[in-house]
Amino acid sequence: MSLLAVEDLAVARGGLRAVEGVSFVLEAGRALILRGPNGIGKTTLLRTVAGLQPPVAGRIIMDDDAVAYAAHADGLKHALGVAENLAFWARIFDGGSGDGGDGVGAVGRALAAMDLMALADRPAAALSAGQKRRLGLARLLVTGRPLWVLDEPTVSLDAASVARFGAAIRAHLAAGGSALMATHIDLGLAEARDLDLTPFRARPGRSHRPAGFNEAFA
Amino acid sequence: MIELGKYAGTVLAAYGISAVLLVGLVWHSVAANARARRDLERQEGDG
Amino acid sequence: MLPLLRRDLTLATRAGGGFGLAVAFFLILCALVPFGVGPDSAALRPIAPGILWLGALLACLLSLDRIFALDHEDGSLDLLATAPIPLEGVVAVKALAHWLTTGLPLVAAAPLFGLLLQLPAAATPWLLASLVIGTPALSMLGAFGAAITVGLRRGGLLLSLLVLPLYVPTLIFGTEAIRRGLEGGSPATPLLFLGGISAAVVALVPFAAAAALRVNLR
Amino acid sequence: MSIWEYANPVKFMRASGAILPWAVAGAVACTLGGVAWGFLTPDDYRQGATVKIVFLHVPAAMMAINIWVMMLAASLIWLIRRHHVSALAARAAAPIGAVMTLIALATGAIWGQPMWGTWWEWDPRLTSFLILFLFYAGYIALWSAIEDPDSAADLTGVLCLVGSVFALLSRYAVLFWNQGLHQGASLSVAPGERMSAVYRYPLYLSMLGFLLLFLALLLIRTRTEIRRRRLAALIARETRP
Repeated sequence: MSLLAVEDLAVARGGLRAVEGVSFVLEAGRALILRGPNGIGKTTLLRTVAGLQPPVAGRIIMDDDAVAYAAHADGLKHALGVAENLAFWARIFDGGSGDGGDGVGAVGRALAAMDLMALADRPAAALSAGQKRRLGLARLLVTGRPLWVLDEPTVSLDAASVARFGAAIRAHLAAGGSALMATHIDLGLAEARDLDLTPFRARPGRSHRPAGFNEAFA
Repeated sequence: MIELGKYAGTVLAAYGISAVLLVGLVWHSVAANARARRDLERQEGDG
Repeated sequence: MLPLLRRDLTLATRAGGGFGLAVAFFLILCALVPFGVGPDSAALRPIAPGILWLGALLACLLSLDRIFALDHEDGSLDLLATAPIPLEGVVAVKALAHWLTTGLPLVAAAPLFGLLLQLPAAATPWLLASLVIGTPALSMLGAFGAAITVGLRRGGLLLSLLVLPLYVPTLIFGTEAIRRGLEGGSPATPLLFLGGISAAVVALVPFAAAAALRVNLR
Repeated sequence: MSIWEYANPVKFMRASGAILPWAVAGAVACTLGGVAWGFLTPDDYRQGATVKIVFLHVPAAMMAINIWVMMLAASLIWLIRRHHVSALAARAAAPIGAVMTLIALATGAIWGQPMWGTWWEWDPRLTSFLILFLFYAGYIALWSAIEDPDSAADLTGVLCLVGSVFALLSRYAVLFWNQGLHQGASLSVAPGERMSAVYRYPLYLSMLGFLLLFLALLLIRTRTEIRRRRLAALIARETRP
């Protein structure tokens, strides 16, 4: 069963197509790691799959409400505590799986998985950068969404945390989820496949549907 | 010369202000257009 | 959507949330007016309804940019956009939270500050009625302005320039209701218009604001 | 020519280039002719020489409203059909509309000084034009505040839509608020007459002149916007990674 199928996708940044003609299928239990030089359009592609911006061309086939997105900003509120932050997202995403929708069980499991139990009552403002990152990634666990879309998830994590995050992804894949990510670090995932975006770099002036002003007028 | 009577100041002020505003608008439009054309030609000349 | 409302109310009332600033600003404004126009009761009385409405309107304006800017900065807005809540719902809830934390306290404070401005006692019910009916429109239109300017670095001043002209009908009908109530006329007509504007704004503006948010997210 | 492969801007540049001289000639002839003719009309029996202001005030006020309507139409075309030139035309029209509103406000205030005895009267029509000017100001400010042209076009389009509703709403609210003392369109040389032909024809010519003036300026300014966009697009392509 495929969780995500992308057909002939073109995405644009700043009114210019970044990559085009991208096609892939992501099966349940598999991960796909996007590779390519800076600025090729990995972030843009991930945001497009997450539904934050429309594709210029092509199709993205997946279920509604399948994506949990995590990027550079963790969406944390400094005035709230660690557990409070997580409980909020758990309630927004309707509590993960099988705990009556109040999200407490899922929050506890997510805190344990990212080794944040000892910090549960701290305000998020008191966390270090790496701890904030871990809290941001713990949010993925409480969404209950099968498809994780991750943009550089390991930024500011130390080696132990990277290993812990790798374990969390492996558990997610083993449970039938999948992950699409852009990362420079090797997470040691046997289930992962690489996709180099370099061959898909958009060539200027080939499309008949301009992606924006910068294409329509150049 | 046309006789404007006691309203001469009023009428001339209205015409004067309108003329200033319109001339300003036309001048701005034409100048901006000339500048845009020059910049574009320089860029296309380089490329 | 309830968790989002609860979180926004919590954030507004915790330290650094700025709760009460709007009322304090309202008080200062009402206290400054007599210094500007003189201490004469006969001069203050006729302008009191207008000053109170203007004060409430400006106090409301102060906190508008916080509606989306904070969530945009920390990435929450991206995550909310991928959550199972429609973006229109997010806009409506955030405008409601703004009204509960800013509009409602202003309404409650207005009769008290009316005493400072020699507002006749007979006008107080009309002041309360017009503010209660009118301020939801102020919050929702403010959310629209905030959605349009959310990505801009110096959006505050522009936000005022965009939103204040939209406030004209609300202000006119709001003060007109008090004026007619005082003069023994029928304040029902302006109050009906005010209610109509608020209802239409609350029903329709979330769509425009959500469209603006989607543009700013991509 | 290879770079101008998208038809719309190219076609627009070609067509507007052909129309522009005629529009400019017509605008100059009709505006100067209409306004000069209006200046030479006889005095109104009630308003005296101030009637001459009408030949500026009425066409400017008419254009102030019509230009906003044109911007609304252009914004809708952009939002629905994604026609890039349309968005740029809306942007190009806004400053013209703002200046027309200013002329209507200034001539209205100057005309009101001897009539009402004050420079500014919170008359519903003057007030409505002041509010319209604020909408123009907000629209122009929003265009220049957003760097990304695609976002700017979308956001100003949404603002134009919402602003149109509220401009109309404000018009009725202002009428409700103050019934006003604005001069109706009843100019005449002798009492009792409807607007006399002496005033009607120069007024028509002047209106036509303002319309053509708007058209000419709109073409020039839209061409400016297209050139700027094209320059930005060329630079964006050079600097792309």
